[in-house]
Amino acid sequence: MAGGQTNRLNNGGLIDRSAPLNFRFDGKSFSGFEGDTLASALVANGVKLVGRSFKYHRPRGILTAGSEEPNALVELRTGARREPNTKATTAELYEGLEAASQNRWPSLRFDVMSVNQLFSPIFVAGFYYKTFMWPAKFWEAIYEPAIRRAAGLGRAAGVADPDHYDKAWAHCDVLIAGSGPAGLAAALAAGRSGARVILCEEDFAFGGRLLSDGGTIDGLPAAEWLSRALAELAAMPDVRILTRTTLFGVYDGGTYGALERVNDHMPSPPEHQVRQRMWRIVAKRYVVAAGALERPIVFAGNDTPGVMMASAMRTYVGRYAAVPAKRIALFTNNEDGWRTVETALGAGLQIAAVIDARPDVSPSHRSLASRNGFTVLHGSVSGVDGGKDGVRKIAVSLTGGARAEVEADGLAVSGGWNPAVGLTSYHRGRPKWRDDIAAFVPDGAPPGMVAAGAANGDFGLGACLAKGFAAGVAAAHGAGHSGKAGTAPVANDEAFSLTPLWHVAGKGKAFVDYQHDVTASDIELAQREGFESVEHLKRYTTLGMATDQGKTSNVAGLAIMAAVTGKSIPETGTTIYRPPYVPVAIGAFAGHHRDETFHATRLTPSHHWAAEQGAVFVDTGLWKRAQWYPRAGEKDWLESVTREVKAVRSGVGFCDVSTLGKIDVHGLDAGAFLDRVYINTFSNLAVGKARYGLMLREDGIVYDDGTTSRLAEDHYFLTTTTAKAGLVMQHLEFCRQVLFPELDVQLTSVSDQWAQFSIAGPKTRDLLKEIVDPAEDLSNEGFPFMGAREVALRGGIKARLFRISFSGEMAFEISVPARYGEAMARNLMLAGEPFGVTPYGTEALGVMRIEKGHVAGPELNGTTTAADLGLGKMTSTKKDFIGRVMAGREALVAPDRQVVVGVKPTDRARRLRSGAHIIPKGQTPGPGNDQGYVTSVCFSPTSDQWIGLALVERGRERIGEIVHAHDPIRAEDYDVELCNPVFYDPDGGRQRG
Amino acid sequence: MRIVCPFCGERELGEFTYLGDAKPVRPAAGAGADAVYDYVYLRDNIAGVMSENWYHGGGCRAWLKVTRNTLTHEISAIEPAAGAGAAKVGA
Amino acid sequence: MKYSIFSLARAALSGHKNWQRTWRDATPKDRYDVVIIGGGGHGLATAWFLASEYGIKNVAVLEKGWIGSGNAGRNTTIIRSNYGLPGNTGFYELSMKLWERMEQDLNYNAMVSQRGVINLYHSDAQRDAYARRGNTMRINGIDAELLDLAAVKKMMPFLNFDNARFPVQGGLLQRRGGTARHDAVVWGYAHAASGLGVDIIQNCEVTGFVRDANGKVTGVETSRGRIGAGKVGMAVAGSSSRVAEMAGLRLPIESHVLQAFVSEAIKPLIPNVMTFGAGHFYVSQSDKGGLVFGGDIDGYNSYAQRGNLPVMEDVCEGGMALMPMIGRVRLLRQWGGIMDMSMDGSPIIDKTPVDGLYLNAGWCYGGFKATPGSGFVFAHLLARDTPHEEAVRFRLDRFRTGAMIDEKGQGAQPNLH
Amino acid sequence: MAEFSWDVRSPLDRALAVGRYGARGDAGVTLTEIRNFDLVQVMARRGKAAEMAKAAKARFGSAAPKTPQAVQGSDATLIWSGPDQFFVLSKGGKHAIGALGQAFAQSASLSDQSHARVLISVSGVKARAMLAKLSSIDLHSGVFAVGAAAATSMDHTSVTLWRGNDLADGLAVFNVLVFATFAESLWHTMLDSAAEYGLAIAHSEQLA
Repeated sequence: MAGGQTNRLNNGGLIDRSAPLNFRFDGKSFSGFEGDTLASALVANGVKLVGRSFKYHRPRGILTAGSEEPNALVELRTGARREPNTKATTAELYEGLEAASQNRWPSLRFDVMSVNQLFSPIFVAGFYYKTFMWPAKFWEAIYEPAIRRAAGLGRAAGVADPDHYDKAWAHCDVLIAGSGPAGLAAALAAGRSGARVILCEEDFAFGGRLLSDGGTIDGLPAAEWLSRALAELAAMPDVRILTRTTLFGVYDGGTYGALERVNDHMPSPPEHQVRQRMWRIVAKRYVVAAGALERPIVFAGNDTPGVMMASAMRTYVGRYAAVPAKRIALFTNNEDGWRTVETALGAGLQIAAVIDARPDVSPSHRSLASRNGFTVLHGSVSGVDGGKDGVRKIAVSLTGGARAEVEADGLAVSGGWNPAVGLTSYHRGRPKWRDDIAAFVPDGAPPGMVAAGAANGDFGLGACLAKGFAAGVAAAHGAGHSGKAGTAPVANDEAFSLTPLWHVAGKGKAFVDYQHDVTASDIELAQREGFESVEHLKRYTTLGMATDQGKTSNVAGLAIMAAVTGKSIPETGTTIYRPPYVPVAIGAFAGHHRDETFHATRLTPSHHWAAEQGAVFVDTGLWKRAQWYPRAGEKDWLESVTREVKAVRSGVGFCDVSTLGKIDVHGLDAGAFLDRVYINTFSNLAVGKARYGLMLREDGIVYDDGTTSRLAEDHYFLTTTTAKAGLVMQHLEFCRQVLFPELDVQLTSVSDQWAQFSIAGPKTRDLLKEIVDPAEDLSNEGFPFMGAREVALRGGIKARLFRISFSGEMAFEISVPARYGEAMARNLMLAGEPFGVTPYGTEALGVMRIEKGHVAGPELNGTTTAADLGLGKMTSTKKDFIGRVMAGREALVAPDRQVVVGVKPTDRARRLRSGAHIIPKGQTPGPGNDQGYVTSVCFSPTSDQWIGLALVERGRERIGEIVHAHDPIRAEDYDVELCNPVFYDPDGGRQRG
Repeated sequence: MRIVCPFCGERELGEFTYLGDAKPVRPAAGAGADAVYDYVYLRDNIAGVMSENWYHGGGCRAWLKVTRNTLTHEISAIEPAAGAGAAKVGA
Repeated sequence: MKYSIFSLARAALSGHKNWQRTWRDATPKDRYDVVIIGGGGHGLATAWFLASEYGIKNVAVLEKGWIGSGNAGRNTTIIRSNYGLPGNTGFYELSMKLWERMEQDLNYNAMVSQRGVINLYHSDAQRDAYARRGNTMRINGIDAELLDLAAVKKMMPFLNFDNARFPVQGGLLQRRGGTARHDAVVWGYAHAASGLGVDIIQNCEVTGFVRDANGKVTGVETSRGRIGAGKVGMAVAGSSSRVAEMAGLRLPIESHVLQAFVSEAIKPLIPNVMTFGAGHFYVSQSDKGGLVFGGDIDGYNSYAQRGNLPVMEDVCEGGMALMPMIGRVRLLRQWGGIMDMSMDGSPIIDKTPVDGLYLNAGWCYGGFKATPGSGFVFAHLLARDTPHEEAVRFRLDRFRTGAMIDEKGQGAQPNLH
Repeated sequence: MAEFSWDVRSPLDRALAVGRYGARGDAGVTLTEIRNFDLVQVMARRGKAAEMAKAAKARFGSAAPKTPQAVQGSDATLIWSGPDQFFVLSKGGKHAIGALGQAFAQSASLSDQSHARVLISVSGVKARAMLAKLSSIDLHSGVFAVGAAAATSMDHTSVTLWRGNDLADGLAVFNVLVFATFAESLWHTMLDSAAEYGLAIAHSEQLA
């Protein structure tokens, strides 16, 4: 045996003995080799106890050699990279690997929680539904915390994952899952036919069971054939073969999810590389060659460390040259289990006995037994004597009733094979039962998908190759490729005979679901209590809900249920198969969409200029907008914002409003089109003029507002709110293409084409005169309120100028092509310098719109009507428009609706807050007198107090009434006066002047 | 799901936005409140093949009428909205 | 059989051989006073309240599969009453109060865990909207707290506070909110209702309605024969339109898929129920240790109980944006439930235009948390023929009158609610 | 009176750092921003698609693409952007919006997009591997041939994508027009996606 590795064979296996790797398990140092998994290295070091079970904290060893492993779960790595519940059977060994056992305290060998086993007579399936109910308060305080601490398995890192992930798309004609004989044959066939092929292999090496079981293909040893096949595939330019990649899900339209573990075999990913990559593969055809999983037999003590699946034992010995036990017993109900005996003997290991549940054993096996001096017992294993250090003795019930004992340190178990039907069943296809192999095989797979080889119930090597090859040819053909595929690889089929055996009755706990500690008697109890449906069984006992997703337990569980209900297994049926096929890290599904790159960021044309000015930015949808521009010495945001407002109201300021949605509406019918989408009329708007418009949803509720200008007879320029820009475009396209296709209208988003600035304040015109070509007439006559036209700017560029005002001041909005946006901001500063120009942000913009009583997002909340907003008078009665009819419904025109009104605290020093509710003065707040709420607030420098807008029942009839602002969530209560929502310049003289 | 845009070819679901059943037709002006109520609120909510409005907003911005089975998500036909291109519609 | 630690201990002595069925396996009788279609949480709760509150015990619950096989068994188990509009507020609080006494009512531990529900906010506007909602709750006698950033940090130090695209600013907390074990709710109501004489009939699919000459519903045709009924109540969210169609009704409802996810079991990590305010993600941790999470609906009409990959990605992106510590936690299972998405995002509990047929539908995402309340008010409607005072706004004709209950303000667009 | 200078600034002006990025060794991906171009969206008036096509042919010497293609005209590239609509991409003002108005006066509506988009050209041996992280469409040489175009999305952001002429060494060139206000964000995503392959970054005034 190799140095230090007590259970490593000196020869054989696919490990690289020249590349030793050091690792630690539970703090103890071990060594293994390149090519090992953590499990195979532990086996090679003679480690039998690797974990504790979920409920009873029973000692557990390694059961399998693949992703179906229920027992050998570890916390892999440390610190921020700690990965709980990692299967030792799939974790590749690397230098310095650190792993720890989990769900035990203080140590794996001495786990205090194993006292749970003493209570196991009470801790049966569903016991918690029958108790912990008294007294009621104890649940959250005592019972639940205790249960939660005891439950769960490993510990998550608890700090941010330091690694990166990405996601990618791939496209192919034929996708193949699995690189065993069937998958490789399919890939060869499809590739030779000329199809684009992607083959995904979960393991880090290609070959599937060939790696463990060998065989002869086309007269060559399996390993030789394998390397030739891989070389041929690698030479095909349109064939991509991926290791460490698991197909986990099947989605509509021939889309498949796969996870590539790019760097999980490294201590940490190299610089610029990801840990894992999620592939979304679009394939015309899909061949599932994912093989089959050997299934356990349920008997007392079947969870003792040292009890292992027969095929897994073969894998450890054959592929890894690691010896799980030196004196092995085999318990089988089928021919395939005997191959483990052959492998073990070939490696020089001792066979203690074979317990075969079938009535007959072939003469060749009998002679093998006599040649090698072990007995063949007809019967079943009825108990295992052993513990955390492994198996010692095996009790056997012989056919006919006698009992026997076998001394062994390992027990290989084979209950037959279950094809991996998950991938073919995610679209609710139900697998069908085949009596000859006593297993479910795929049925009702989604279009374009076929299973081949062991995944389809064909277990022989020859059949796998032939069926895989045929599936590859057919898949390529189905995808339109019919090049010469040549002939299928040839091999013999091994004999396969099986007598179904699910459960050996006997004393002691017999586990069906190892990880969740579901026993055969739990299933019987569930049946007794009426949980007979397999879905009830699953939910009541938690059978199949552990991290192995029931791969080793589901079929046995329902077979036992079938036996107790007297139904057949197919009548009992399977539960619904659900993706992912193996658990997938949440980080991989997110890819790079996390932290700051969770969503895209949109930047305004003047963003970097604003950043240079020290602007504070606010997230508005995807946008970053300048919120205010703090100056040295200002103590808080309010001081900055107040300064900005005052500067605008007394002089001039500007604000980047490019985030507004901007749409070119072209066409001979553009006016008629806008008449149908707005409540007011646009067809009669003069060229060179702008108009405020309001659009409704078809249900009569206000959708969006904005200013639309007519730039030419057949060209309108429409603006939307920032929030609704994309949605309004979609809505208008719907109107254009679906509702009113007869109209000649073209729509183009020009949101990104124009940098748009609002310039406001009494000195706006002075500033504009500096920057606009002197030939342009900006006088009230030459450019009246709501005028809109193109002007020339000094220095040679053209701009669009709109005389519109959100602030209530004399104001213009000016648009220049976006790449001039930054220059525009600088030039506005330059032009405005003599007038003390002040850039302002969205906060000041908001203050001024509230002072002016303009409604915005908080009032356009998706439940308000035009009349609620005080805009009912805009509604045209002379035309049809979207939302007209539904807006007239009784509840939407009821006199007691909540409508927009102004509010201000009676105590001028008091701060007003949004979200405070309005209650009639002197009444106790309750559901019956909750009359509305404050929607928008600001400190108004103009009013020198906090003011706001509110939606209040019959608000417009109650101007002057003192009501109560009730804000219990912030422990505030105060009187406010309902007032005209236009706090500033109600006649509008300033904006028109 | 993949949707074959009649203009762009097969595209990923993420490029499309769903609106709903394409069967209800917007009533003409003057059709009355009952007809509009029916149009806005009542749905057959078919378990099976239905025709639906989808928007290829992440692509060519065409509205499409997609015939899809709500039990299997299988798409059997796709056609552009009447006004998606520039072709003359109606009289 | 009364369930308790003592009965468990006694049963253990006899090897648990003496437990009886949790609910009786009933065969259908010819006629019942009330037939409820749908053996989910709502239907079973309705039966239990009919029997226990209104003394109507000649009741059958018909289930086409196994009880709890619809949305009752496919949700994220959250209970809360943090709604903001009249109609919803009072109703969901009624339901919350019934959750709080459920185990004592039913003698079944549904693991109602009031560990707190927090909705995070990421902007001033969102804070204001939550303040408004929180105040509505308080005015209605419901607990609500508005937390600032410091309070959120203290409660959930593991969120991404350092480099988030949309930084957390605070949250709206309802401490009485939490989770319950969804399957146990179904089994508990079945157990208790069956104990009062209600017949629970599984594998019994309704295939049509029996109508008399006046059009009144007098029974149902089923896969197990005709069953007469004084009144028929529908509680089949996800299939409401299909069942209503048998009575010639069209509903303001669409069916949509909502996915949910659970991770591998891990030791306690997340203490409460959390909702991300800047993406589609909400999460809690089950008593077994799995992170149970979800997000937005898939967005198109569907009766296929499976979800798509883009939404799965979207949800995980939300999770990683909010708390990148879950990056290495593995997603174990994904499933999809069929939601009755109504046209304003709120439920419908009302008589239908068809005499004798009563409707309980349109639950959108609210179905699980509504279970006891829904049963209570639907039982009231069936027993008294008038709506319960906390359900008067859930009328079917509100879409005609314009009295919608639209919490999200999205209008007649079910996939946006 | 102040002197105003109207210097144009690409939205990538700050983010684009000419030189190398990511893994060392030969750069697997080359990203080049093409600056200062004229881009006009041409959309047929209802019932005027044939007239528009005729006008395009007269103006550019080649028919406007009716399917997702990019067509090289005499001194402009015509890129399909949707049913009965296309972009005119050119340099130097000859086919800027002002110059095109007359040609399409009776047949199409024009909308200037010159400043609404940023043009990024992607090439290199790993160009497809990098784009596979951003784009859900199949860019295999046999499927997305030279001249193929797509109105599509990259990383949830709308783009117009087309394959230009191959480089002298036979490598493909993919051109991406992205909305200007999204450009910096998508640029960073491109850098992240290509970092493992090594990047060469440049900008140019020349249309490929």
